[in-house]
This record gives sequence, structure tokens and C-alpha cells, in this order.
Amino acid sequence: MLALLACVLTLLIASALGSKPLIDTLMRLAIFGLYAVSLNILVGYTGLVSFGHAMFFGFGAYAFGLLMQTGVTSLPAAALASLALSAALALIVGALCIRLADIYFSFLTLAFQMLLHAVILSWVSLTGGDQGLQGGIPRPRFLGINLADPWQVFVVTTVVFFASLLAIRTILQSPFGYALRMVRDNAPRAAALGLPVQRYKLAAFVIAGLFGALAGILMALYVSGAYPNFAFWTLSGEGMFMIMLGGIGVFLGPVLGAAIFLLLNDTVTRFTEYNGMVMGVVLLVVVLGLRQGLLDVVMARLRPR
Amino acid sequence: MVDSGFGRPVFGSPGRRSVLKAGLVAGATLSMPFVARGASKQPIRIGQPSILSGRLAQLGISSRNAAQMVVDAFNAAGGLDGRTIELISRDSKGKPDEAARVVRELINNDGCQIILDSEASSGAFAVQEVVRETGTLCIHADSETTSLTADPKIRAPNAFRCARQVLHDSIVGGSYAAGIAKAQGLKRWMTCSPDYVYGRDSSSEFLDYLKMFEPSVEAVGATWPKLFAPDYTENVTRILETKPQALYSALYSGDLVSFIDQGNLYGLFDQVKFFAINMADYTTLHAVKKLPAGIYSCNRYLSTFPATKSNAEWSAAYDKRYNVLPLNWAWQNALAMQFLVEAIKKTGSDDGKVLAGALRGMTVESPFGAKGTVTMRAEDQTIVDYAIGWGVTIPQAPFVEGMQAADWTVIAARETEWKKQKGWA
Amino acid sequence: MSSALAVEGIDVFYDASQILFGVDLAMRAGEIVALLGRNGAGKSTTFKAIAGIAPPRRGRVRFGERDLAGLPPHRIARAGIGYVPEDRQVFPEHSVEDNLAIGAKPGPAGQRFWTISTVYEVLPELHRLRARAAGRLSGGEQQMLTIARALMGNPDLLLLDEPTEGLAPVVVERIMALLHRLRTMGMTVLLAEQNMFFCVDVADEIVIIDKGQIVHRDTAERLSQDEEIKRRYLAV
Amino acid sequence: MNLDAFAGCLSSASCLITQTSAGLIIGMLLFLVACGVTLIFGVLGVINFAHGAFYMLGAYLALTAYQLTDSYLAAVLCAAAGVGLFGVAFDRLFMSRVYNSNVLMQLLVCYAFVLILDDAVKMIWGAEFQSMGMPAVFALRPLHVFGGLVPPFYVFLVAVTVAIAIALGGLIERTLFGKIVRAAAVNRQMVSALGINTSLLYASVFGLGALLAGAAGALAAPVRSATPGMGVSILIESFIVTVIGGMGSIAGAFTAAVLLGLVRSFGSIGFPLFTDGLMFGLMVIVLLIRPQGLFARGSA
Amino acid sequence: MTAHLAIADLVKHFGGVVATDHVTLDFPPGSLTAVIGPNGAGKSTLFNLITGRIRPDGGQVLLDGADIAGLAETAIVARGIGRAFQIASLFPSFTVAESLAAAILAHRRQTHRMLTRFPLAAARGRADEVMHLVGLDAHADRLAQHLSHGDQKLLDIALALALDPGVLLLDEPTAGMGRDERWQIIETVHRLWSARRMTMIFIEHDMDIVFKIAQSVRVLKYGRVLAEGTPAEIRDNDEVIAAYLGARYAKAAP
Repeated sequence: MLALLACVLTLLIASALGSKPLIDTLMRLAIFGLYAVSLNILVGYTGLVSFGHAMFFGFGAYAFGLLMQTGVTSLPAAALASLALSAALALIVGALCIRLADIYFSFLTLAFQMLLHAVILSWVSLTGGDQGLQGGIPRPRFLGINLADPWQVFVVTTVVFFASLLAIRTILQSPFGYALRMVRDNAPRAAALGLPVQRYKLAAFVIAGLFGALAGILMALYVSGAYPNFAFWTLSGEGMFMIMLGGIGVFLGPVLGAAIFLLLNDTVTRFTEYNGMVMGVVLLVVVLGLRQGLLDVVMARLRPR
Repeated sequence: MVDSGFGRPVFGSPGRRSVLKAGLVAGATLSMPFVARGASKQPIRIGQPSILSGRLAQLGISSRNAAQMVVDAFNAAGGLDGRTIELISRDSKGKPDEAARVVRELINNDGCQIILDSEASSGAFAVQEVVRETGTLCIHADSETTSLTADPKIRAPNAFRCARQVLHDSIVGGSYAAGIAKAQGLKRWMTCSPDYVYGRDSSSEFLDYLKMFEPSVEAVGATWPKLFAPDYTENVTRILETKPQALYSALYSGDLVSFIDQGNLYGLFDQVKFFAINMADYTTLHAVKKLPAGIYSCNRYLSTFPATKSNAEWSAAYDKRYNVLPLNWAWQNALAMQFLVEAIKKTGSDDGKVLAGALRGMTVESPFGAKGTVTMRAEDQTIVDYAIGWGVTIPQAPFVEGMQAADWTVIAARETEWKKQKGWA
Repeated sequence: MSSALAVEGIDVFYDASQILFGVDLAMRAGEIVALLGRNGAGKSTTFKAIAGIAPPRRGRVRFGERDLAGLPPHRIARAGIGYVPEDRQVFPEHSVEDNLAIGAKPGPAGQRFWTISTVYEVLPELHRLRARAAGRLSGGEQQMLTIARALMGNPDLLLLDEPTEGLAPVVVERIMALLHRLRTMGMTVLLAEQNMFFCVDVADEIVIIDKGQIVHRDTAERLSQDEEIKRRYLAV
Repeated sequence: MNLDAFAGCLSSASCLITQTSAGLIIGMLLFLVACGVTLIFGVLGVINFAHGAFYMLGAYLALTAYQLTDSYLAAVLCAAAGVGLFGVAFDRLFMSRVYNSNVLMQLLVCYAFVLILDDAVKMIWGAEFQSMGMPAVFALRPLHVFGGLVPPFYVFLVAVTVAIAIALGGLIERTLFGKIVRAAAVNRQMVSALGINTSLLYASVFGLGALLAGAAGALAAPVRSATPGMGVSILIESFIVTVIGGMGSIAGAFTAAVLLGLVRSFGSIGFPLFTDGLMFGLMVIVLLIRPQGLFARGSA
Repeated sequence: MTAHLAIADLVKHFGGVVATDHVTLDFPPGSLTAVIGPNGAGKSTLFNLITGRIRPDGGQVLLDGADIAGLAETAIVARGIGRAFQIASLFPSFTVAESLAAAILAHRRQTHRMLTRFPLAAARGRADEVMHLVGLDAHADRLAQHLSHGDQKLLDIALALALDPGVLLLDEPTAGMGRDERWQIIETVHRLWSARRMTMIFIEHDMDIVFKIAQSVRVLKYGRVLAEGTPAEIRDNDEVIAAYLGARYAKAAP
């Protein structure tokens, strides 16, 4: 209900203001917010520190873009097919990665991501290499929706974003979600209570990959293309940045983190080309000063002992 | 309000909700500074997305410098009935999605009516998609990838290109190299270009035209260092192993310098004739501490080619103002901005459609023209008749001598043929 | 001999759980005191608190003129306290001689009585094993090595945590002999033990710890006669 | 894929020699950077993601020192010392605060420094790429060895790297400092209880790792142009080396670096368009089969 | 009387060290047994072997006559062996009620449900029951990480109880506690046992507690069974006394 309300409210505010920059900002926020939330399913809720989450963002974007460009006539069908492919990828990569513990898990996810990145760069005939998918992504009408119209793209993105948040939240609030937290908090104890820990790690990996890919699909729609840096390690790093900024212990923390990250990025690039310097300093202050995300701090203050 | 079941609110508690809202409101206010802008005598805003940080930062910086010089001259001369041009350059960090965002922001947020795109190719394609959607007038000033304006699927009526093209360079390079191959008996050719689309296109098209102009040559191998590779040892040894008589490379900037430094160690350039299309650009020429004599190169930018007074003056003015010599990207952006300024003056308008109409087929006088002028070809909205030439390096200024200028009638003929083959013309 | 240890009312916690409850313990220089108690009574924690590894939340650790509580372990070691942990903690991939070399340092007054050669003199078996990786020594040899490693730091006070645990009787005898020798050299030793009879043999005084508190203190002779105390705190 | 060329090279002595020596050279430069990463991880348990940035700093410091003194030796020493000191400060002021935190915190502190240092270099030295040029002593013709070509500068580089590897191995294996460092890697608390200031020890190890990165940047400066952001690709490659060799093993890093160098030099013949993919593929395979690396905790 | 849980000839090596050396023990249904022994006697290893956290090198673990040795930990838990740990092993970010509900759902294999809200009503009711049983009702909504040490130990036991186990293994339930807290927790444990008559095995160092509540005692030393019997028998067993006071010197002592 609340998600629906927030969704309608967002759309109303946006249409009332009718401001294109606001719409752009909100769309990017929805994309990166969803991406960060999906990463946080792993990092925050399951305790799996993936260095390679952008792999799914990039894969989703490319799969969708390529399907649309190579003649799938229905946009929802292409999106669903891309999601299915991404889930299959996540299943395979995840099954291999979760066998490893701690830092080795992280490294293996990174290695797989860089492998995908290398494939995207090398397979020029399919992916366009470093120049990305060119010529735009066709947007045939479906169900009366015309995604060639920016406003309708915005509406669809917003609806998908809130629906995804609702879905992720439902999952995280379900017995399944609590099982993931058990794995995060104390995997050996969870096993001693009869929980098949590895299976749950894998399921979390696939779900996170799925929503990461969905964010990638939205991104492909937004920029009307797909680029290798969608699957580059820097985007994985920025995902971490976002969730650390906003807070990994609170559901909406990553969304806030994404919002701050984007606003900071957009504002700083307006005034200086030394964007990295500013972002680096902010990151240092958050990590060394607060030692947790903003919403984590707020929640820690609010919670009675 | 939804509870977790044990009385602990987890989602949408008032605290977090208001934080989120505050963020949105802050975002909205930050994003709309133009709301308060006055209406009279407002400047004509031109947005320039470019790479100002990271390994390609000098691309953006020289682009910005050159465009700013033209803008300043226009404003100093009184602008358009007192209306000045404001150039807003913004960093995309070389990421295509960020370039798309910056362009949207420049258009929607900063009220730019015109986009001067100073992105590398991948960014340019992203910018192209944005301006296709918004209909904003756009000139790409740095992307050399031919398909951007040649491929009917990709080009857009409101988007122009004011930059050299891989195809043009390849035709010229092929014909120049064919002449030398014939004279010196260079039969075995090899390529060493960066492993990305520009490098691959450049190598294959160069070889195509080389073979067309001199059928006796054969390509005996190719090696593909990756972009920004620190190390070229394996490529150098690969070339030595293959023992070609001549080598073509589309490496540029720091990568080309590293390649030359590392090739020198093996005495590579004593053993093969080296055709480096991107050698003749000042930072590259200066950065190579021991520039081998006898490297064949196309001009990227040289103040001595075309050997005209106006070219030398422009170069000197740039050097004086920025204390650095101009690069290839500088002349392209200077010219692009000149096209815009002349279109504005000619039409007295800042309307994109009107300006686009004026730009199509426009010819301007320019130090960078092969014969003193450059034309924005109407059919595919890209420039022709700019100066292209090949020469040979010498270790000291002016670094390149024996420049042979290209013949644009040959280029035009071959280009038409090529487009027909592709089904684009 | 002026240096003496005085532990005053220390409380030690591991996270939420309190292990020591106001432990007091004083000893004079040149004395051998045994801290006796069952598994989990708090002996090791007391030692870790003194050595700075588990800093006390409350209380003081006076050593000579200084309060060591809260100092990092290396400062406490340099103040003249040599620590031999209960599970020995040799550096397993290092040779015996390297283990000793890592422990080498002058004492707090700059004395360098204990060197590799004096240690080998006292413990000739270590000389024989000097090139062997410490991880491949037997339990008794490892115990000798950790004591020797602590001696290499020329301490004024030696903390020996359960030196006989899990060792064969013949090895226990060797350690006993070593302690007698150290006593004649004037070394101050605080010893943690579960083994009553070992304590009676080597210690001047015995302090009994139970459930994180000091419950009894007496001379070794008197305590060995006290069946009630023995049954209550030590036997089953 | 070009398997004919690959087979052709394998059957030609001069090709084998040239490509093997090329692989060695690539491997040596990789090792120089990777050994710092592996040293810092082996002792401190910290993955130094800022190591590539240290390498960049080394290259720039060397460039400036060379311009000022015209002495390559001074340039290398200056870069090594400068970056080493920077590493010590970085450890004491920033990293030491997150030693006890999770990997994520450490990663983010390093990431912050990658961003900051890239921009700092741009501010100080400018955005244009710069090249040091070959010092006159090394501007010699390449040597011919059994039909293969080997440049003298690379002979020097290989010699220096092998010397550094041996010195580092000796330092870690033979000296008291090395013994203490190895002991601290196993049991920091016990080392501390023996009177050794482990904070200082950690800082010095971090400084040593940084010094090696600085030296690597300086040693590579004559043949690699310097630009802001140049550390990234080196960082990724040295991570592959570190992971394949086994985190913490100097010998492992050396072996893996040579292995990777050979993969690159022969891969450029057999699979010219996918050498990057080959390296990541190798990393994936090693992680799957032997996650602790080929030489888990070998000599360090 | 057949044993509820029986261990036959169990062996476990770690490297060259024998941690469990041909141990044979049995525990009758509804018995309350203490396992004692010096450090390193193999008590915790024994628990790990029973619950399948580590695999035995040889021997059998018989639950109601069926061999469960070598099964996965989750499979063994499913057969009704619950376990609490020496250092309370909890889910720090869960409230007490959430911890228990999660444990119940995990045990009932209902954690795969993604669309229902946690906790299911049935689990919640059962969680309330268990909370009441161990007396943690008042702390239902406090986070596990914020509980006192004693309450953390209780919660750890409650997690095991939530599985409604036939056999409950408690590893040092009183470790790290003050005098009064110890007795509180031990009273709770004893009350649970007498109310529910499950087979309960606990490791303990506090002999006062052992002798007060245990029906029978097993003594381990160096991975072997040294003695077994009633508290009174153990108290007077010379070998046991010697093991604690030092073997070589036991006879020499006056």
C-alpha cells in the first residue's frame, strides 16, 4: 500500500512540477536505487560481499538491448527473457562463487565480472565493443504504452522501481528473508538449527542478480543503449559506495545512498572537474567518521535499547 | 505503516520517510537553478559534455580551451545584438551513461539550446541518442567513427559532425602508403592498433585502401594491445617475430608514446617502416623523448600544415593563452564553434532548427581547410575539405616534414563508393 | 629486589560476559606464587589481563612503581613482564632458534643476562633442536621453548600459564627442575596451575581462584594439608 | 583465435626465445607491483586496493626527480622513498583505523584514496600524459641471444627485479625483521606480548609494500607514459597475480607473475583479441580449483 | 533400557592428534548427564561429532538405534538433536522473539516462503511458548546483541529448545557468569529437563553444579572416557581425583 502511495505521489509531484531535470534525476535515482538495493540483498542481508554485482547490471542491459535490436517485437517479452537469462547466469556464477568463503568469494565474483567485461569488449560483432550498442534501442508500443515518449518511460521506470522495492521488501520480510539474515548473522548457528545455508546463499545471489539485471534493463531504456562500463568493476565499487553511504542495515538505506551519490556527483561535476577528490573525501569521512551509513546512524539513535 | 510482526517498524517509519523526501526536495531545488533566470538579453547557452578527468582528460581540456577562444572572440565583438554565448563545459569522466546524463542536464537544467559534443566515440553515440530524443542541435567535435554520421540508422537530422573521420584518414593513408610501398618495395604489412572499435576500423580500412591502391601488398599479421595497456612488450616481440616490412598503427597519445619507447628498446623502428596515423599531434611529438626519425604520420594537428599564416597565428594565439600547443581536438572544436557562431550571425537566431538549416552545406573560411575553407556537407552533415596530409617525422621542431596534402576529389569518390557498398548511399 | 606485582580489584569482560570479579593478587620479588583453580576459573584471564592482552575494565595492575593496566602488550613486556601463554603459541613455521631470536630483548633495566647461549646452557635440549621448526616439536619441547622465549626478553617477572598441561610426568619433572633453577637465580614467577602437587613442589605461596574470584591464599605447605579446601575448590 | 601462428611460434627457436623473454619482462614488472600487494596482505591481512595509485605516484615522483636531477638512480630512489613514506602515513592515519573492521571498510578507504590520488596527480602534474624518456645509459641497441632479441634496459629491469625478489625473500626469510614480520602474520598478539610494537611493525610493512610500488612506478617510467589513472590496469593485473600465486606468498607472486607474463606473450600470438579474457579466465580457474592460490603461504 | 543416544567406538583425528579416541558412551532416554574433564579432553569435539558439524573418522553415533554418524548437520538437527554453545551463538540483529520464530521456521522447513510475512502465526505462538519456558518473555523485543550475558546464554538454549529436540546438548551453560547468575540459569535448565524429560547432556566445569543436578557423570581425558557413574561414584573415584590433581603426584601426596 505504502509503496503504491509513494509511487503515485512521486508521479503526481513529477507531473505537477513538469520539470525535465527532476524527471531525469528521479529516473536515475530509480535505476541506481534499485541497483544498490539489489546489491544490498547480498551485502547487507546475506553477508555476501560481492565485488562483481555490476556483472548483472551490464548483462541485463546488454541482453535486453540485443534482444530488442535483433528483432524481438515485444518489449515485455524481451525484458522477461533478459531477466531469465540473467537469472540463469546468476545461478551458474553463484553456484561456483558461494563455495568460497570471505575474500575469495569476493575475488571470484570480481573475476567473473571482469571476464564478462572482457567478453563484451572483445565480441565486437555482437556487442559493438567499447562503443556499446549503437543506434538506439527500438521501443515498439505495448499495451498502449509508448516508450518513445520520455514521460512514459519515466512512468514505467517509476512503477517498476516501486514494484521491485515492494517485491524485494516482501521477500526480505518473509521467512525466506529472515533465513538470509540468519545466514548473515551467524551461518554456523543457522546450520545448527537445520537451515541449508548454501542453498540460501545461492538463492540470495540469484535474486540479487535478477534485480540487478532489472536495473540494467531500465538503464538500457534510459540511455537507449548499453556500454561496457555497465559491467566494469568501477560500477560495482560505486554500488558499495552507495550502500555504505546510505546504510546497509536499513531497507531504504541504499536508496538514500544512491540519491546522495547521484546528487553529490551531479552537483560536484557542475562546479569542478576534481570530482574524484570530493567523492573520495566524502567517502573517507563516512567510512572513518561515521563507520556506518547515514540511515544506520539514524536507526541506531532511534532504537530503544 | 507496516510492522515487522513484533512491533518493530522496519519500513517507512516517519524518520526515514522524511529523510527521503528531504533528499528529493533538495534534489529538485538543486536541479532547477534556471527557474529564477531573467528573460531579457539572456545569453545563448551552449553545453559541452567532455572528458575532463581520467586518462583522456586532455581531450576534454583542449576541446574546451579551443571552443572558449571562439566564444570569447564572438562575445568581445558584441555577440548577437548584445546577446553573448555562454559555454558550459561539464565532465562526463569518459563514461557514456554519464555523458548522456550530462547532456540531459545541460539541456533540461541549464537551458542549453545547443550541444557541442566533445566526447570520445562511445560517449558521442550516447549523446546522439539523447539529442535524437530531445531534438536539440548538436555538433560532435571529437568522434572520428564514420558510422556516427554515415549510417542512416544512427544519424539524426539535428546532429552534425565537425571532426575528421576514420574513413577519410584511411583513404588518404592508404593512398599515401601505397605510393611509398611501391617506391620502396614494401610488400609485407602488419598492424598494431588498440583493441577497440576505433583501432579495428582504422586498421582494416587502412589496409583495404592500401591494397586497393597497391595490390601487391599483403597483410601478414595483426596485434592488438588493449586500450591504456601499460605494456606493449608482447606486441613488439610479436611484430619482430612476424618480420613485416612496414607497420601501421592507430595507437595514439600516451599509448603511442609507450609503444614507441618500448619499441625503441628492441630497435623496432630500424627494422620496419612505421606508419603511425596519430603521431603528428603536439603532446605526442613532445612526449616522445627520443623521437625516431622517419615515422610516417598523418597530421593530427600541426601549426605548419597547412603552411598558412592564419594557421600559424591561430596556433600561436592558442599557445599564448593556454601556454600549451593545440591538439587535434582543439582545431576540431574551434572549427565546430566557428560553424555555430557563423550560423548564429547569419540567421540572427538561436533556434536549433533554423541554425541546422543554415549549417547544412555551410562553407566557412578556416585555417584548417585544405584550401582555406571547410564545408559542412549537407547530405550527411559532416565536414569535408579539411586539411589532411602525411609526412615524415624528424627529431626536432617542426617535427614533421615533407607533408603531402590529400586530394579531396579522390576522398569523395572513394567515400561514395564505400557508402554504396555498405548500402548507406 | 624491589619490583613486585600488585593486581588490585580487576574486572575483566569478554564482550558481555564478565570473567574476573575484582581479582586482587600481590607478590614480592623473588617469590614463586601459584594461581590454582579448575578449568574456567579465570586463571588464564588473570594472566591475559596482566599481560595487556585482555585489558581490565576496572582495577589496577601495579608493577614496581607503575600502573600497567591499559597499556598495550608490548609496553607491558618492555616493563619487564614475560608471558608464557597456556597453549604455548610458538611460531610454528619458525625454527627454535628463530623463536628465541624474536623474543630477544634487553630487560627493563637494560640487563642482557639471558641470551641464546645462556638459554642453551640452561636448556641444552633446545640447542639440540635449534634448527627444527617449532611446530614439529613435542608438547614438552614447545613448553620449554616458550619459557625460554620469554626468558630471552630478560623479564623481572615471568607469567607461566599452565606449563604442565597435557605433558607427560617426566616432562613435568623437567619443568619443575627448571623452575627450581630459576628460583635460585632470583626470578619472580607467577604460575597458573590445575595441578596441586606441582604447585606444592615449586611455589612459595598458593592463591586459589574460583569462578573469577580469589577465594583463598596460603603457603604451599599449609594448603597441601587442608583437605577441605582441596576438595572444595580443586578436586571434584 | 590464431592457432596456426601459435603452433608456428612454438616450433621456432627465435620466436620461443623472444616471446619467453617478453613474458619474463612483463612478469617482472607485474611482480614488482604485486609483491607489495601480497606482502601487505600476508602480514596485515589487508587488501590494498590503493596499490595501483601508489604505483602511479611512484612514476610521477620519478618523472619529477629525473627532470630535476637528470639522474635515473636518484629518480628511482626518490620515488621509492617518497611513496614508502606516503605508505607509512597512509597506514598510520587511515588504514590502521579499519584493520579491525570488515573488508568492505578497508576496500572503501582504499577506493577513496584511488579517487583522491588520481585527482591530486592531475592537479599537480596536469592531465597530459608524460614520458620520462630512456636514460642515456640504457639507450643501447638490443642484444641478440640465440636469434631472439633482448633489450639491455629489460635485462637491467629483470636483474633489478630478481635482485629485489631475492632481497625481499632474504629480508623475509633471513633477517630478524623478516622473522618478526612472519611471526606477526601468524600471531600478532604473541609478537606484541614479546615486547614488539606491532603497530610500528605494521606501518613499516605497509611502507615497504608502498616503497616497492613506488620503485615499480619509477622503474617502469622510462618505457611507460604516465597519466592520471594509470594505476588501475596495473592494479587489476597485480591482483590476478596475487590471487593466482596465493595471497601472502612472495614466491607465489613471482611464479604467477611469470606465468601471467607468458600467458600474455604467447596469448598475443594465439589469441590476440582475448588476452585479457585469458587472464581473468585463469584467475577464475585457479580460484575454483585452489582458492588459496598456487603457493598458499609459501615463503611469506 | 535402550539408550536414546549412544556413541560407539567414535574416533576423530586432527592432524596427528587424536581428539576423540574410541569413545563409547550411552545416554538413556530422559537422562540428565554431565560431561566433565580438563581442558582439551575432547568434550566440545564430542558435541561437534554428535551434531555432525565435524565428521568422525570412525565409529557410530546411534540415535534411537539408527546410525547418524557422517550425516549433514542439517539432517541431524532434523532428527531432533538440539545444541547450545559455550559462547552463546546467536543472531545479533534479531530480537529474542524473531530469533526463536526464525529457528522454528528453519526447523519446520518453512523458510523458503517468500511471499508470506515473517513470522507465521504458528511460529510466533510457539516462540512465545519457548520464551515463556526460559523466562525471556520480558525481553521479547530486545535485540539479541543487547541482552545481558546470562540472557544471551538463555536465548542460546531457547534456540535449541525451539526445535523441540529429543536430545539437548549444552556446552558449558554457565561459562562466563557470576555466582548468582549461574544458579539462575542452572535452575532454568533443570526445570526444563524435569518438565519435559528430554535427554539432556551438558558440559560443565562448576562441580557444585554438576553434583547438584546431574543424574550421572562422564569424565573425559585426552579424548578417552576416564570414568562414568553417579555423582557420588565420581566424587570418590581415585582416578578422577588424580586426573584433576595431577596423576604423578596423586600417590605421592600425603
